[in-house]
Amino acid sequence: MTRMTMIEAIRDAHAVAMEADDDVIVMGEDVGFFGGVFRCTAGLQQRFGVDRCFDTPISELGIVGTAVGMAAYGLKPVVEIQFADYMYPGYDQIVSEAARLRYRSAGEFTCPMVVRMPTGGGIYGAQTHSQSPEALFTHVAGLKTVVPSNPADAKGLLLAAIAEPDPVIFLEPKRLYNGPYDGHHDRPSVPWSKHPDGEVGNGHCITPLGKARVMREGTQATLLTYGTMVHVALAAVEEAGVDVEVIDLRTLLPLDLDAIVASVNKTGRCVVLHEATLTSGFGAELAAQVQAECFYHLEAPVLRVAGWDTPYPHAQEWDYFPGPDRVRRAIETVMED
Amino acid sequence: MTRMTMIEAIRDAHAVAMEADDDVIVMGEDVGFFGGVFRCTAGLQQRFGVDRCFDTPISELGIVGTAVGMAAYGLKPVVEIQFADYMYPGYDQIVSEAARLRYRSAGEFTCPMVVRMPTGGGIYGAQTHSQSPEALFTHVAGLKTVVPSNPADAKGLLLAAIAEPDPVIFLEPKRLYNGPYDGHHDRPSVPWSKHPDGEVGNGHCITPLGKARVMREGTQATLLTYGTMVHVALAAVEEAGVDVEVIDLRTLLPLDLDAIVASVNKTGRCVVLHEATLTSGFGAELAAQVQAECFYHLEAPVLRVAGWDTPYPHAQEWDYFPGPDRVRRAIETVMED
Amino acid sequence: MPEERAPHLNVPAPGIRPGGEPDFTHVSIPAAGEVDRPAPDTPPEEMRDLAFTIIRVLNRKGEAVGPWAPEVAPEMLLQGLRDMVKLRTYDARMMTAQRQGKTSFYMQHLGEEAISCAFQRALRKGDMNFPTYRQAGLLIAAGYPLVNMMNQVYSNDADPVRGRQLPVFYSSKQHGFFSISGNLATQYPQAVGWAMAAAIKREKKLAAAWIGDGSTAESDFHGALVFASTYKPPVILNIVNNQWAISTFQGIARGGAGTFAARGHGFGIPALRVDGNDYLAVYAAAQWATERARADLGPTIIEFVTYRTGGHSTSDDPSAYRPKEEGLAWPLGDPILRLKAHLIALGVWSEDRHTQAEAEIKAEVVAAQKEAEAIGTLHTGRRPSPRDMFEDVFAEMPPHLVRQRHEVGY
Amino acid sequence: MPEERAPHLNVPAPGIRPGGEPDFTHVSIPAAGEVDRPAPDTPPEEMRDLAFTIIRVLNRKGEAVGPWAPEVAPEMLLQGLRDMVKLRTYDARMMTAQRQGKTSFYMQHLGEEAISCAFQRALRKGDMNFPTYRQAGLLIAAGYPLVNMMNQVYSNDADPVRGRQLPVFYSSKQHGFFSISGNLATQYPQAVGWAMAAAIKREKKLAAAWIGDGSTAESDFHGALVFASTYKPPVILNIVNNQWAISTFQGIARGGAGTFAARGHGFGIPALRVDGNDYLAVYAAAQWATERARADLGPTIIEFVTYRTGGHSTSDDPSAYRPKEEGLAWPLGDPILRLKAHLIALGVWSEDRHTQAEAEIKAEVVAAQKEAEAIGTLHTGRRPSPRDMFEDVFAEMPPHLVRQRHEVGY
Ligand SMILES: Cc1ncc(C[n+]2csc(CCOP(=O)(O)OP(=O)(O)O)c2C)c(N)n1
Ligand SMILES: Cc1ncc(C[n+]2csc(CCOP(=O)(O)OP(=O)(O)O)c2C)c(N)n1
Ligand SMILES: [Mg+2]
Ligand SMILES: [Mg+2]
Repeated sequence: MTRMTMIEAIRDAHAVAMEADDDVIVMGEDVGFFGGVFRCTAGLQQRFGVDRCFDTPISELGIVGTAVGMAAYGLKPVVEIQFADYMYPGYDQIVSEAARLRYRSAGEFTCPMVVRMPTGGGIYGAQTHSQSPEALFTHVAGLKTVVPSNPADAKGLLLAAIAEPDPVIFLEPKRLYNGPYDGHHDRPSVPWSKHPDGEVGNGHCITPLGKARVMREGTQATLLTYGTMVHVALAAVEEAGVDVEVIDLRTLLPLDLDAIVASVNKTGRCVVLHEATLTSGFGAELAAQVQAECFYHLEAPVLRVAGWDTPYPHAQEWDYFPGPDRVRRAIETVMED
Repeated sequence: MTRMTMIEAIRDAHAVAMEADDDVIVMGEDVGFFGGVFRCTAGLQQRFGVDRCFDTPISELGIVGTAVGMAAYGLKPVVEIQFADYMYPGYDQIVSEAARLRYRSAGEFTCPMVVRMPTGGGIYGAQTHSQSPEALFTHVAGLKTVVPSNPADAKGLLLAAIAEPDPVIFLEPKRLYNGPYDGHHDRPSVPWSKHPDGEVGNGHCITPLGKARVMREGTQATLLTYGTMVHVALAAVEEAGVDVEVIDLRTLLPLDLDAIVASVNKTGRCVVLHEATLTSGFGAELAAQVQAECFYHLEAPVLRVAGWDTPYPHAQEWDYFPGPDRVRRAIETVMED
Repeated sequence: MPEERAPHLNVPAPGIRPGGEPDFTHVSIPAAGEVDRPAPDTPPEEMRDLAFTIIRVLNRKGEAVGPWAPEVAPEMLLQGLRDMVKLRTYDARMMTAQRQGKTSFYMQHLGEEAISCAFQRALRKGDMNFPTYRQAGLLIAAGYPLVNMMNQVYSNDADPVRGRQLPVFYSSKQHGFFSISGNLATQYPQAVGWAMAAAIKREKKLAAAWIGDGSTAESDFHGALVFASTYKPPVILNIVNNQWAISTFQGIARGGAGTFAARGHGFGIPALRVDGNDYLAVYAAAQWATERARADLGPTIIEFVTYRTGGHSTSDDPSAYRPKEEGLAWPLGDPILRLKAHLIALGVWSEDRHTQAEAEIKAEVVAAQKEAEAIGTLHTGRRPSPRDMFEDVFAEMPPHLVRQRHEVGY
Repeated sequence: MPEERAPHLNVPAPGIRPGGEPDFTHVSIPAAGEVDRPAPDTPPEEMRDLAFTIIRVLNRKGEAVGPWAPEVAPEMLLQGLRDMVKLRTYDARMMTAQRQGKTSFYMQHLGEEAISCAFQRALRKGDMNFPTYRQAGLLIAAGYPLVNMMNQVYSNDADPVRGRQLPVFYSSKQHGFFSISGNLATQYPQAVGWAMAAAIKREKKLAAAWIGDGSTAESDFHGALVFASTYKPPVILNIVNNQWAISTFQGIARGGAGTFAARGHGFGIPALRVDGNDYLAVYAAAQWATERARADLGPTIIEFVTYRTGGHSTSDDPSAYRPKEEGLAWPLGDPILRLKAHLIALGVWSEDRHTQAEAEIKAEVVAAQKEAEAIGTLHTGRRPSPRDMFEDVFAEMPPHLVRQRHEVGY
């Protein structure tokens, strides 16, 4: 075990996978010599050669489109989109091609690839460096969607994603790259070296896809979340003084419905939390499933806390970001109902 | 009033708008001389000139991207994407540009445009001529999303959309172009000329955005739907012999929440129905809102009937399409709970 | 300084519309044999002319002339003729089958048979095509069984893609034919990626990408050219310019450019422009490009100039937007007639043998059709199960899909 | 036939990395005055050479030479010099302000000032730029108040875009400056669309699109060129080739192409390649292109050759990927020094007057900064309200947003 930042953990996962399998290749904007604007691929080109980790032209379409061809050939491309906000030019190749190739060829051609992208806000990145587009992926049949919330999972889930025979969208909450973040922007930031989940296993340690993790057991309500919001949720729960069970979903699709249902049936109340805009966000799917599966156990409506239905602003970062105050209020509301 | 197909009604709406306002222009693939693969723009080039209705290169990016520039200039582009399944190359320009221009320039530049596209299945179009991507638009702040279910609304809503000062996504259920369709694929098809909603007002008759329509009053349950599924729902309700209130949402965003809440509070049960894949479909948003707003009136969980979470297949068209049988079963289930 | 005037919108239009007299005098066509054949390793900037002319081999007398005339055994050409006749016969049967309601949709190749049939002959096992819906000749020339194609068109229980795809969206890895997408142009960067993979693995394989004239306007065309130009993998970027994109003539996509082939010049990629109705010219160009790819010289663009004689698909009636007789006026002639004339001129073929071959091929197609129909068609016989609908979304079916499948009762 | 060999992946790389000796000997630079200036209505195919050279006006002695030397009053050039100094001074202040935590982010123009400052001078009221984040000189040359720019950078309560955008993402319709997008290249087709609108309305306005070398790889670049080539609206498609795209050298986007300008040739669009560090050359090229647009001759591409002397943004440290001294080795020199030398050579300027002007401009910038900071910075003073966050999503706030706004308490 080694203490790592999430960046180091992601780098390590790449290195482990590339070491184990020559077919794993890495490409994206600035990922080669420089090692990525967040440095998640630093050192890979130097270690594995320019054939296996290289810079691409600024074309998300080209990155995903050529990766589909590489994957069909038999390679395992792990590609980086510099920010999730810039994935749209590659969205057609993800949705219409990567996600459907196995289906439309009845398994003859497949697309084992990982599309990594930093997501989420909290870094004053404004509308084009803060988005959380997970719901645009979970709506698409044929994609798996993963969001780690700490270095250990970032490594474990990325290794699991690389091992998948199908395309995986890997969303990295950039606010967590260097440390956990509980949403208290006025307090000093904490590095991963001071957090237990900064402890990352050596070598090939996998966190399986499709398994949620109970971050805090609780009896009075269930809080479903993922990514940066896991840490916000934990802080808010302490502040609310309510015994809330906090679940880190880790994989949004396939969803660990069993874990969700077990918890909500136990607590009878549920809050869903994410950074993405509220309407048609992944929280809608969670709320819809929870009310359907746990209807007779629910003592209050499922409550959603999410980004407002506006673009992500710059100056109003902390008014937009669903921080611990909003989460605490939601917990209080769901307990009142 | 004139009896029209939905195609004729859409054509008429274009003509009325173009007649009234020189700034309305129409472009898209094959929309010019030929009048569109579904003939929705037939005759417009001949009538209004090649400057105001013209063919474009096959580039959905170019269509939407240049339309954003035209709209910012002061025109009102009404553009056609040949099939909703092909909107992805233009998605970035819709999401990152059209939807955000007013916001990011604080109202200095705006984007009054309409993006029309045929959606939905039921025509053996397989995975690339059958998609219903509405949830990919409702998740995006800054877009309005409209789905008519009959010729009268197609004209009225399209005129309303053209009058909007902001971008509107206008989804046309292609299965309804020539007649209503209740999902009984083994029965003869009915033309609009035999249906009261084929009666379309002359001239500038608007159906306002954001207002749902109660298609059938009922007391025992509420069925929320839109597009082709409105007709399937009506048929299924008759077959179920349950007194279900059927609501045609018409506009998904902004949503007529008042109409929804009033109905569900009255009936205490709710089924949500759409063609799009289930997970993260617009039905999730509807279910999430209904359970939140009507929790204490609900006697059963909100039930979703939707396309399966697979690509839309060809041979299995009727196994995929959420037809009257599935809807009837859902009504029965929601009544049992 | 030129005089100021208000701008106007230039909307290119074909000269002739229904009712008008077809006219192709603006298409300048060099005589067969006229164009030089540079060595495949000539620097791109020294052979720019090849993008502005038309490489042709078969002249009016049916002779194969000039430096591009390939050295081929007559047997290969006879096989090529059979391939083309087979494709045309197959198309005709399937067009009828669609009208008879045996399937939902079909797309034919009428007039364009030479391109895919001849191109395939320059490929080797292990090479991969990334085709559009109008290159079924690649499969036929690769020996893919007709009955499989029909099963796909009928979406019956023996359809290799389990009824999931629109008719003509074939897939056969073994025959070097990548699964067809309904989204235009997406296969173009994929082909480049596939070739990049071959380069990364240093394996002697090449990819051939296919796109229509209209579809070159799509973003994927650019993405493909950018990546091909940068990484120089073994890929051949084919453009089939059949003059039409549904109802839209090629001038809308081409705009002010001289030719589609010339789009390659901005990327430093060599580009040929070739008579697509000339089996020998297609083959020769394909060979030249494969030689480049196999010598690690990087990508090549080929624009095949042809004419879409039929409707875009069974959903299309071209008489609404172009003169009915335009196809007859098309100056590059019919690919089957031209190769046939050549073979007769060579003395290895005759009208009689052709008639006989046509009958044999028809019998073969009819037999395959019977076999396919005995299995089923879109609405009759044995059809894929609803169960198949849930398979292959993922390698392993996740719980939510299992639940949905159970809901259908499977 | 070239010999067969296994393909390899060609990954272009800059010759020199940190620690190496900067070397630009591979950049071939013609002498100032050497390139012909064809009449703007010359057919594109007769002036292809202009995409493979560099149009330069100012020679080493500070003289304006050759056919591209524009006829301009010294007053205009003096103003140009002031614009550039102002931009550089402003940049320096804002870089410091960012380091002081007064804002989150900044992007400077160091070395590229001539391009946007000179280009704007060829435009008229009513013309519209569709800029990237590195053309603030367009605003300065158009007389946009510095304090507005600072308010935007500080996201304070007087920010014209209400704190919603990242610093430097200005917007001013009145000054012909389209709202900047964080998504690269999207403004390119929008500029074409804007020009198409002018053509449809037959109004004498033109659009100028801006893009970086790296961003030409994006899909939008292609979409823009396709539509520009087809409809020929009055648009100028500028490419700022500053050699770098964050850490990626221009060879990755350019691949095998000779130049970025040459990408226009495949579309039949005339293309110039211009010394971007030469105020007079930039102005002359801009004028030539505007003459074309204003005479309804359609689009023009201009590649400005320059060098990004600073980091990509305040988040970037270029010493990690290129030699620190590369900027000094850049052979086209510094745009301010070059124009200054010219004005001194003309006898209308002197070192003393320059020093004095610098001081005046600095005072002006400092005064504006004081004014802006008196209003507020990102974390202090008067800032946009959370209420503003909900405005302008739509013209009228729909019910769900009103509800959300109420939830925040506004
Ligand atoms: C992304 C996308 N946009 C639009 C379509 C609809 N469409 C199908 S074929 C076609 C015309 C293609 O023309 P061309 O590329 O010239 O090929 P051809 O049919 O002539 O072989 C169009 C517009 C599509 N399939 N995909
Ligand atoms: C669609 C998109 N992809 C990626 C980025 C991230 N990004 C911002 S600037 C930049 C480099 C742009 O380089 P270039 O076009 O040469 O412009 P320059 O910064 O040199 O002026 C990148 C990759 C982005 N903003 N948008
Ligand atoms: Mg075509
Ligand atoms: Mg650059």
